[in-house]
Amino acid sequence: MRRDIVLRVIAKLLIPFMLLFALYVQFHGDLGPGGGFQAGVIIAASIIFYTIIFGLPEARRLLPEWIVETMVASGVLIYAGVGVLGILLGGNYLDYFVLDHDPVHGQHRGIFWIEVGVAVTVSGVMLKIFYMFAGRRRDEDNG
Amino acid sequence: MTLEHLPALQVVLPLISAPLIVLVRRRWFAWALAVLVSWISLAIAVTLFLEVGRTGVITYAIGNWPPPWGIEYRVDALNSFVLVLVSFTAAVVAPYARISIAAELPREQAYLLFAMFCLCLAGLLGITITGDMFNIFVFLEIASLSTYVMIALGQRRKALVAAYQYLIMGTIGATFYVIGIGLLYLMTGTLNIADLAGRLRDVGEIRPLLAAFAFITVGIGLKLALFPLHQWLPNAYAFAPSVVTAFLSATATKVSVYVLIRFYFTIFGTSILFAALPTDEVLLVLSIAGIVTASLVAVFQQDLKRMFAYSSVAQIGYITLGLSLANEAGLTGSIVHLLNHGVTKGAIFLLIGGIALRCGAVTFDRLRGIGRRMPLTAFGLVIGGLSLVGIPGTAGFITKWYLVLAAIERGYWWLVAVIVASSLIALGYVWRFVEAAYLSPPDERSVKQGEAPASMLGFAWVLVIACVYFGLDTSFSVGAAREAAVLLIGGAR
Amino acid sequence: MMAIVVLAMINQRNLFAVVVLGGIYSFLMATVLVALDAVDVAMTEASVGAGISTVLLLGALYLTRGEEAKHAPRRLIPLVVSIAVGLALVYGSLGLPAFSDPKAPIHTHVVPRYLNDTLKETGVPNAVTSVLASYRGYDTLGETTVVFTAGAGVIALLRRRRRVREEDDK
Amino acid sequence: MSLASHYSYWVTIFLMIAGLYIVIARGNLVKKLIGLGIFQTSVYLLYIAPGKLIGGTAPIVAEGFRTYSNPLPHVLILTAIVVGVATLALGLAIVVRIREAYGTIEEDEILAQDRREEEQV
Repeated sequence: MRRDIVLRVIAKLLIPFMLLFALYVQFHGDLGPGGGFQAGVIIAASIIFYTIIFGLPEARRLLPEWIVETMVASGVLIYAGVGVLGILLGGNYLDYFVLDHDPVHGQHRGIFWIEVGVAVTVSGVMLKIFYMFAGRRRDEDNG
Repeated sequence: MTLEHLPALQVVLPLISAPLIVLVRRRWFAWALAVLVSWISLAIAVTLFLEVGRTGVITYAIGNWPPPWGIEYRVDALNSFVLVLVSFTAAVVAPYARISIAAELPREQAYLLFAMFCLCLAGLLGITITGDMFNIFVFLEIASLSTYVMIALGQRRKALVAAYQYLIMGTIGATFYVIGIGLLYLMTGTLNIADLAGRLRDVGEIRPLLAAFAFITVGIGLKLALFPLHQWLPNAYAFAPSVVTAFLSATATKVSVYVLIRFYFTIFGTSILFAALPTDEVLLVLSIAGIVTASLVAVFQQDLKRMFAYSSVAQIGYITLGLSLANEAGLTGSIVHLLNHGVTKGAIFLLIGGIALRCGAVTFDRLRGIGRRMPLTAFGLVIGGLSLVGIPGTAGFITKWYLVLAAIERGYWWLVAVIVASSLIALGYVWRFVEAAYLSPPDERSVKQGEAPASMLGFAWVLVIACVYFGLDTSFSVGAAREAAVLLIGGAR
Repeated sequence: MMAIVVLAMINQRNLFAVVVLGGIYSFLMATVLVALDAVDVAMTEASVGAGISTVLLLGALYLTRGEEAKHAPRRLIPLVVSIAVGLALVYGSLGLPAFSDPKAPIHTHVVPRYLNDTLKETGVPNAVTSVLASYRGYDTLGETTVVFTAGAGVIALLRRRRRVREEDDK
Repeated sequence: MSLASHYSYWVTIFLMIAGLYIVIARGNLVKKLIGLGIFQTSVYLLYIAPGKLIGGTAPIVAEGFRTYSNPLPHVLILTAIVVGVATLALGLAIVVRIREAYGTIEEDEILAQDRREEEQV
């Protein structure tokens, strides 16, 4: 599959749009359906697509394992960190009201950041799991 | 400022430490952080416990949304007690784990096991402290998923199968629980436990309540290995890494019992349900069947860990027995047994971990003569065993004392006989260990091995001493349990 | 439709086919969810059920084996158990408020504040997002942690190990 | 309380029975996980369907709409879906490891291997 020029070109064309769509889903979650989780899944899907077309080594060069593992952990940290920030600024845990002078703005900011956290962890985990499964396959083939 | 945020920090600190461990990826860091976090958790839990004793129920609105719109943390006499139990066990197990984990797991997995340990701790604490039904489910899943992983990391390949079976059973259990709370939600429109209890009083339609009750009981019953839903437990305990077994046996099932108590007394207690149902009788019969069967099976096990795993199923039977009696003494017995059994089994499994380190396996033929080569370990195990039997002077005796009192109060004299008889069976399996350890010639394969490393032995003995201490001085354990029991019965019927 | 797909899944022994049917099932489920106004849920179900789950299952099947072994499964007991569970739910559901009853407790208690005040209190018109991220944001933190747990767990389970672990088993 | 008004519950219940049946009756570890998935999805309908109001729209507040379907069950089920996929991923990882350790993913063959092993000891 890796040498099929049509697939490669289509993939190159499509993947940026998939990522763009993921961003749209991420930031449009306030108004329409969608949010961090869905965006995370789409991001992961686009990279998985890339992996299927170009092969695992290529994908690992583009997005090394350690970055993915960092994503896995940092998403949760961002989310939990927003909560701790709430305490530090004098509110309760996960209190977004105190994140800004204007409570509604604070809410906005809080929701924005936790959605980012969700997306980062979700895409990281999905990708990592895929890498794990795919990597398993390759090693078995080699004996 | 920090004092009022303790309920949130209780759960969030272990939760945050897990991704930190994954980020740093160093085993020593993972271990140090796990120890630190579990000790801080213990400090927080004790503070909360004292605060509750002084001022009554503490509530904490997460995100500053008032309940029932937001999620509320609610600490009262019952769950502050469970919090202390869970974090105390964690605080003892975590420092013990360093050598044991290093011996049983490859380097690149060890740090992840500590991450799972922190997540499991966060999950269990989260289940205990929250005042929201759905939040219980979420944290139940955190605790469960991390538990599956920890079990699957056991050394033998059977650990994988045990973990898989537990995953299936646990997920069915959790889904049942979700169905149950779904029905409750459809009937009342709320997820907050306190709010729910109030609104259920006005619900006149009994059928959905009944179904919800059944689903929740079966779901949580799967999690707490209530007989006959216990099949997953012996394998899971037997093949998990020793540290994990010790931690789970002392905490995971106990937290599930807590959830059951919470639903029975705080939520369903106020509804029209109990008048219509023979719940107590059913639970009573299941408990007795569980105690007797599991004890008998335990006697015939060849593997020490498996034997004590079956013994756990039996001991859970005692806890639910107290619940089914549903009077103050019975409930006190149940709640105090959460602590007593937790401490006892924790001690036993930690000591077994030491044996596993030195002898490789913990089957009875390997154990022969262990009393001479590992005197402290063997002696500790004997004390733990006696506590399971319920010899006066150990923690187990206190529980049985209250259960007998409760049975007499209800006029169930035959039940007293059952309790005594089951204790004799327990004596049977403990005696098998004594016989192997002290009265048999040593196993030639492991002659030269000596006592377990000091750090492991020391922390295991902390629990052994606790086990004796709670048998002699009951002011903390029974005092707290009785307070919780009075609260539950007062609030319920 | 969903019923047919599920029945086919029960009988199909080729696991690849089962996985594909599972994907179809998820899309159908998503359609039903849209019909029930749950657009967020539908979107998630479509991407998770038909997307990620299928990929994971196919990946796992590649590593294991595609065919289910042929042997007579014990049919009776599982059927009895599952039907008993179903009956319990039937029994319970008979007492529930009827479909689309605006006076049911779930529509009158707690929720009105989410709908009426979401703009005023959080500035987010999508009530699902505001409940998810703010009112019940703590659940979502838990949910993210569950995902994280699964991820870290898979890393722990599938990472290549250097030490031979079979010594004990042989 | 007519039959039709509870139609959504019947679908739920059918799916639930089917899923549970697959989990208990089938010996193949992967198929069990798939059954578990169906069992979990059945719960989605149990939650979501009662939240629907006929004539209502998706719970996105906008001008011109008065009735909205209930958003809270949606949120709960989103969480449940995520938990479900997390469980699936973990379960599959364990299955892959079982396959490597035993060479099979049929439950009875695994149990038979375990038994043989125990007899040898």
